[in-house]
Amino acid sequence: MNWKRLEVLLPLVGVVVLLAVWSVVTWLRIVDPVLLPSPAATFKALWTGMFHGKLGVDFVKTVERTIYSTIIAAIVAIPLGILLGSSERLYRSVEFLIDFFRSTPASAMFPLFLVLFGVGDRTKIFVAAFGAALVILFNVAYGVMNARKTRILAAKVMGASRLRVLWDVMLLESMPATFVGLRNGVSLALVIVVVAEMFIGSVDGLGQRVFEAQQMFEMPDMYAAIFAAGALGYGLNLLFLTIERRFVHWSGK
Amino acid sequence: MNWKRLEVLLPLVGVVVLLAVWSVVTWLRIVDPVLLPSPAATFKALWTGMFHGKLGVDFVKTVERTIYSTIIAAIVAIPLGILLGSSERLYRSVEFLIDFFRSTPASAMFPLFLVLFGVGDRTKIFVAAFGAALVILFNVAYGVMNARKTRILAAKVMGASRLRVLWDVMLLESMPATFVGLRNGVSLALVIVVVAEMFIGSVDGLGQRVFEAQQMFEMPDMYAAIFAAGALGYGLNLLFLTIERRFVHWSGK
Amino acid sequence: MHPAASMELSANARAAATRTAPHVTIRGLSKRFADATIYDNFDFDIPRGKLMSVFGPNGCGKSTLINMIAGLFPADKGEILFDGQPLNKIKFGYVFQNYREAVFPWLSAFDNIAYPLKVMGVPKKERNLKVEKIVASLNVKIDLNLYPYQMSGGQQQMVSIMRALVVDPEILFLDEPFSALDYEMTLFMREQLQRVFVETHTTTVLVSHDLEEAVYLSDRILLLSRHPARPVEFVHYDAPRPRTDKTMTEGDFISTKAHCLEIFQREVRKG
Amino acid sequence: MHPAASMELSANARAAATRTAPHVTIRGLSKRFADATIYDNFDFDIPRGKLMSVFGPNGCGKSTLINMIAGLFPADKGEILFDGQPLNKIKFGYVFQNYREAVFPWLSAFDNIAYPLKVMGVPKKERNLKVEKIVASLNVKIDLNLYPYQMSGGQQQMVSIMRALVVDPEILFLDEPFSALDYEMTLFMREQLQRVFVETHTTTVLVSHDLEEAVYLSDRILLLSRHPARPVEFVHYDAPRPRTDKTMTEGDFISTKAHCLEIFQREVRKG
Amino acid sequence: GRASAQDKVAVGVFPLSSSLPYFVALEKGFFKEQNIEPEMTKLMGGPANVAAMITGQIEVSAVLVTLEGLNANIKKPGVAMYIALNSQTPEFKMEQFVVRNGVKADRIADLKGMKLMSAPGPANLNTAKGILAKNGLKDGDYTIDQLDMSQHVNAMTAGTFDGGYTLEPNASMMIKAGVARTLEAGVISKYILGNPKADAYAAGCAITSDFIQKRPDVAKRFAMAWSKAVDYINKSPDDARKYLAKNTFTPDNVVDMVSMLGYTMAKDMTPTQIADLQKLSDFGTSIGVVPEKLDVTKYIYKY
Ligand SMILES: Nc1ncnc2c1ncn2[C@@H]1O[C@H](COP(=O)(O)OP(=O)(O)OP(=O)(O)O)[C@@H](O)[C@H]1O
Ligand SMILES: Nc1ncnc2c1ncn2[C@@H]1O[C@H](COP(=O)(O)OP(=O)(O)OP(=O)(O)O)[C@@H](O)[C@H]1O
Ligand SMILES: [Mg+2]
Ligand SMILES: [Mg+2]
Repeated sequence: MNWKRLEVLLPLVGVVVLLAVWSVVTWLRIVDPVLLPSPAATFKALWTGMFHGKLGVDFVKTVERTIYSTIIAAIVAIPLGILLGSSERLYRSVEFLIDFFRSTPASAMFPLFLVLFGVGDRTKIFVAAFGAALVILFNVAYGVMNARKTRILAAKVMGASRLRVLWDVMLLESMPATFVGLRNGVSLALVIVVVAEMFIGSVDGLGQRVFEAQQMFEMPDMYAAIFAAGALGYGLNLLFLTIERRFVHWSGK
Repeated sequence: MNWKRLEVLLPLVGVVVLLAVWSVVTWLRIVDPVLLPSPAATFKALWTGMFHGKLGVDFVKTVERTIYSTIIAAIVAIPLGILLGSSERLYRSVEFLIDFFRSTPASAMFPLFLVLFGVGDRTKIFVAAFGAALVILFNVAYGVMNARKTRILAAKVMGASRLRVLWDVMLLESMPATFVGLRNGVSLALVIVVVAEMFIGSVDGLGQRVFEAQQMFEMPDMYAAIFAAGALGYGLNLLFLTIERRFVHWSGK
Repeated sequence: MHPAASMELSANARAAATRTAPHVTIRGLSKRFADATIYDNFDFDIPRGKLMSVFGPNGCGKSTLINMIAGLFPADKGEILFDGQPLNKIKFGYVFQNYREAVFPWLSAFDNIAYPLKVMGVPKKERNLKVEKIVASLNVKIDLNLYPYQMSGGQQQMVSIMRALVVDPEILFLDEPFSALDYEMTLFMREQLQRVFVETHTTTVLVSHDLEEAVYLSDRILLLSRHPARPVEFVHYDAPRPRTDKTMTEGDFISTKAHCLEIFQREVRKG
Repeated sequence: MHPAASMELSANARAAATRTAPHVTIRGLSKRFADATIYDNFDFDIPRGKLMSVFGPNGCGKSTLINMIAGLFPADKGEILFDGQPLNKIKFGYVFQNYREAVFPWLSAFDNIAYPLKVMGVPKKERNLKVEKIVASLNVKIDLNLYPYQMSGGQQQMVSIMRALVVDPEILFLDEPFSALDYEMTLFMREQLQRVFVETHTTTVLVSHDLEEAVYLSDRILLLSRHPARPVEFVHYDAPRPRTDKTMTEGDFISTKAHCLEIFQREVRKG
Repeated sequence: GRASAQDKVAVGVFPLSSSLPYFVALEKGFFKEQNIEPEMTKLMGGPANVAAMITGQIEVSAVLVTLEGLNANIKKPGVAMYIALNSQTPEFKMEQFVVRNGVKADRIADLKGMKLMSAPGPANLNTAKGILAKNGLKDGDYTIDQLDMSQHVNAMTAGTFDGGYTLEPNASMMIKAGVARTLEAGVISKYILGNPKADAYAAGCAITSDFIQKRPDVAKRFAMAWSKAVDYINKSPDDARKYLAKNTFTPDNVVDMVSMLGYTMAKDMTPTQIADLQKLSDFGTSIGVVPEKLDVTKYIYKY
């Protein structure tokens, strides 16, 4: 009984480990405290930034951009991934493009996106959506390709059209992989949004905050922003995990 | 018969599509050709760079760094991923750390890695290995968690120890997911290496070439280097794909 | 075009009564796997409106044959025609030998059974009615809200059988459909299958390793040799329906069964 | 500690001859799934060195029971003791009902059979010998270099059976082990199982829906009710071994079978 | 002494045109003369250089933005001691306001209502805003986005911005490419320091106190080599220019256009020049980039 209750606290283990290692490193001055402030200093900066400073606004901005780009990516990539995954031949023919762009740093593509979409929010959202879509696409397509053939055959023999098989069987068979893709995708979208905020001009967002703090050697502020980004990433992952748990009840069975 | 032969050419479809779109865009001057040079100009730059210039050396350097970091990442992440995946509780307890760092841009962590590993090659390799390891870990762990329970039970009942089950069953059950992770990982490692070469600073490597070309506004050179990076990514993915095909013969059956 | 169920029933029956041409014609069928030739220039006609059993040793190619007929995977050579036409939209009923992997784990038992109706575009209300009807007629006592992975082997197989029957198929393939059912259920399902067949005269192909069951249920028994599979004999058994326990004590039944067994054992021991 | 195979054989037999205490003791076992109580305070003793069949309707909890005994998933309450001890390193032989999902698709049939020996640390050479021995003794004509997904249902089940027998287990669980085998093979495997049992006196638990098979092979038949499963009766059948076709014509056999059937049908119809 | 082994010095180099003295000293053999063998690490940007200085991975940063260096000294006093500074003036052009060709504007004040870009970082952004304010443009009279330097030419070519605050050699590259023109250069001197003649010491060569204390002799010789390079550049700028070409991010076609900077050794700075430096530091404090008021003389080291 009591164990079950304690299980809720499991995710905290990771946080505690992180804080413990971090504390020890700063305590023993393994890293110069100017470069790596103590957790306490960082959380003070986080607290002040969040509730009395601009960090809260930046946080919300980054959340918005990340969510928009993930939604765009998912809408484009999931159907496309299923389609491509359903025919190995089709997938092989575009594999070059997928692997090519997956392996090209988004930051190297900024000039192109800047030219195509300008400096505004759109660029950041599109470039992040582009990156995330590739990862989701890749995972979904592999999920479909590795799906158990018997179920597809069963649907076929019941007279399901190609499209129906795609939708009713392959989509669901690939669900576990799709969620892995979505979680990879949302993390990547966040990373790209933050990087874009750092390097494409921006007046707000966590990336801009990291960049500015970096320029001004406000290390507690910088780590506070990084911490906010990481925690945001965890939160978004948790969101997908919760959906997955509710939804993909059959995995591994 | 002839069809089978033609299948070898499938991957070229992607290349052709890319070149066609690119040509059309430059042809119709949708983007100023100064900003996006034509494929011809880019390939001229690629050719000269590769065989008469420094690009060849940079390419080899980036390949080396990417391979080192992928190997390190795989060696660390695959066993760890299997271990964590084998116990959902264990995984949940470190999930925060994994999702946290997966969602933190490597470029934001450069200052820290610089401090920890110095300014040399090591930093670039380690930061890329770190990023790739997280992705591989995540995929492997999910592969293990979504593995079919019956096979694990079968091994258990035959008296296989926990370790044996891990090694003989979970490792193999998670193979399809592991390869997805490896291919995600190698692409990410490449991206991080290139970004590190761009932003930490380096005397060689494709990233340095992109950065320099960007600074000096040599667009054909820049796109030549980006193209080299993307093609490299495809090549590395192809390598893993070939291994997977040879090795994971049972997937989806 | 999906005429209402009751019309379909009579359509199958009418066709069976009036048409004598084979329902499925197999000509020159060949199939190889890695090292083994499973079929080599195999010819066979599946008669219309008959219940046919396929009886043969493990691994001779029974599942492979019906998979090829259903178009699930391609033959290397040869043609399979339905009423003289290549495969098009035919309503198959199919119980897979590996029924566990053929049900959809994301659908409840009820939705699994209703799925083929959904594919056919039957509206939800009618779908539910039909499923309830078949569940009632088969007297099934399973909680249909469970997901397949929450059910026992036999329960999953029952779901699989109901899914095949619910559509009033034109051809019914049953690949060892009763292998996981308990004693009582097996007997009961035999009767149900016979009843459905008598009512609809749907062309049925049954793979079974229980010779008694095969003879009891069939009009024709196809005896296959070890692979490369040849039709060793195509036994006719024309006892009137409905057959009952009494049928099994009749001389005709016993001699047919004995004959089949003799051939089977001769063929198996050859290999 | 894994004594050599031949010693083990005699050890099982010797224990069976000299020890009368139950091999497995089940006390107060309870198990619930979502809405269904499968076991509620279930007590039972599995006798040492006997071949015991479990006979019961679909979904009554047969697979659940042997899975819990083998420690594959936990009971909600109650204890299961082996020789009075909780489960530790016992050599199980286990044929899963869903044999298809229990074989390893990345291993060839040969390596699948050899796998439990590998787990036990038997050196490669000896492993190969043992596998070859069992394949020869069961007279199996399968290409053992094939992977499971290249085999027919019956062939996969054979692999699964051989994998369970190859280790000379202390307890053997067989969950509908012959369900996919052909006519000839089923008869043959029954004899093999009997032979192995006579030679080794390994405590064996067989789940079967074929009553004839169950009675023919068993010393004890456990009749289970619908869930929550109760042991309705624990029928003894002590015909001498080896039993043959003649045994099945004897009065004792026929009356035991009839008795079981009667109880079973009464219980099933109750539910 | 002519010891067989030369003294190694770890130098962080951000290969901008402002790191010219390093390359001149290297290629003209001034380091060798002093028996010094620099070990160069390319490090992009101030934060990387400062981090490397704090951890002792480099002893010298060939070019470090003054405000960043001073800020670092607040965090860790003495980490960046300037031995030489580069002055930017209307003559020694570095920072400037530009407009895209086709946009009507003759003075900074004409930028009203336009979309502007700025060199990245709070120092640059606030400087640009300060200058715009001095020209009568308030927040809201224009929009300004900071943009990575590598994107400035792009952005002007693509027409993403109407103009903005940029640095050399990007300004020259835009002009050469025919996409933009300079409105006014040397704007820090004029508007921030309040005198077009004032020296805006925006960046310089800094070494760590550790280096000065642990290897005083080597540090001194390093400074002498640097000093010689500075002299050389000031005497024959056109000759020195060619070292920009392959060492720094300066395209060949603008090497002849890019103006030199006012390279000055710390020891040669006049009191007025020191005051200019102090004034720049105070400006940094006023815009929050240098968190507290500093005495700049503490952070220049005169060899
Ligand atoms: N993918 C494959 N690769 C190689 N051989 C295969 C493959 N699939 C099937 N086979 C072989 O084809 C033969 C026929 O298989 P099939 O499943 O049709 O047998 P079956 O008659 O249904 O047997 P059972 O009664 O055991 O179900 C088997 O001997 C099997 O080894
Ligand atoms: N995960 C689960 N969730 C809910 N119910 C379950 C679950 N697993 C099993 N059950 C239920 O437990 C009961 C017993 O299942 P079990 O597999 O033991 O039956 P069985 O006696 O082996 O039947 P069969 O002869 O069909 O194999 C079934 O009624 C089934 O619905
Ligand atoms: Mg079969
Ligand atoms: Mg069962």
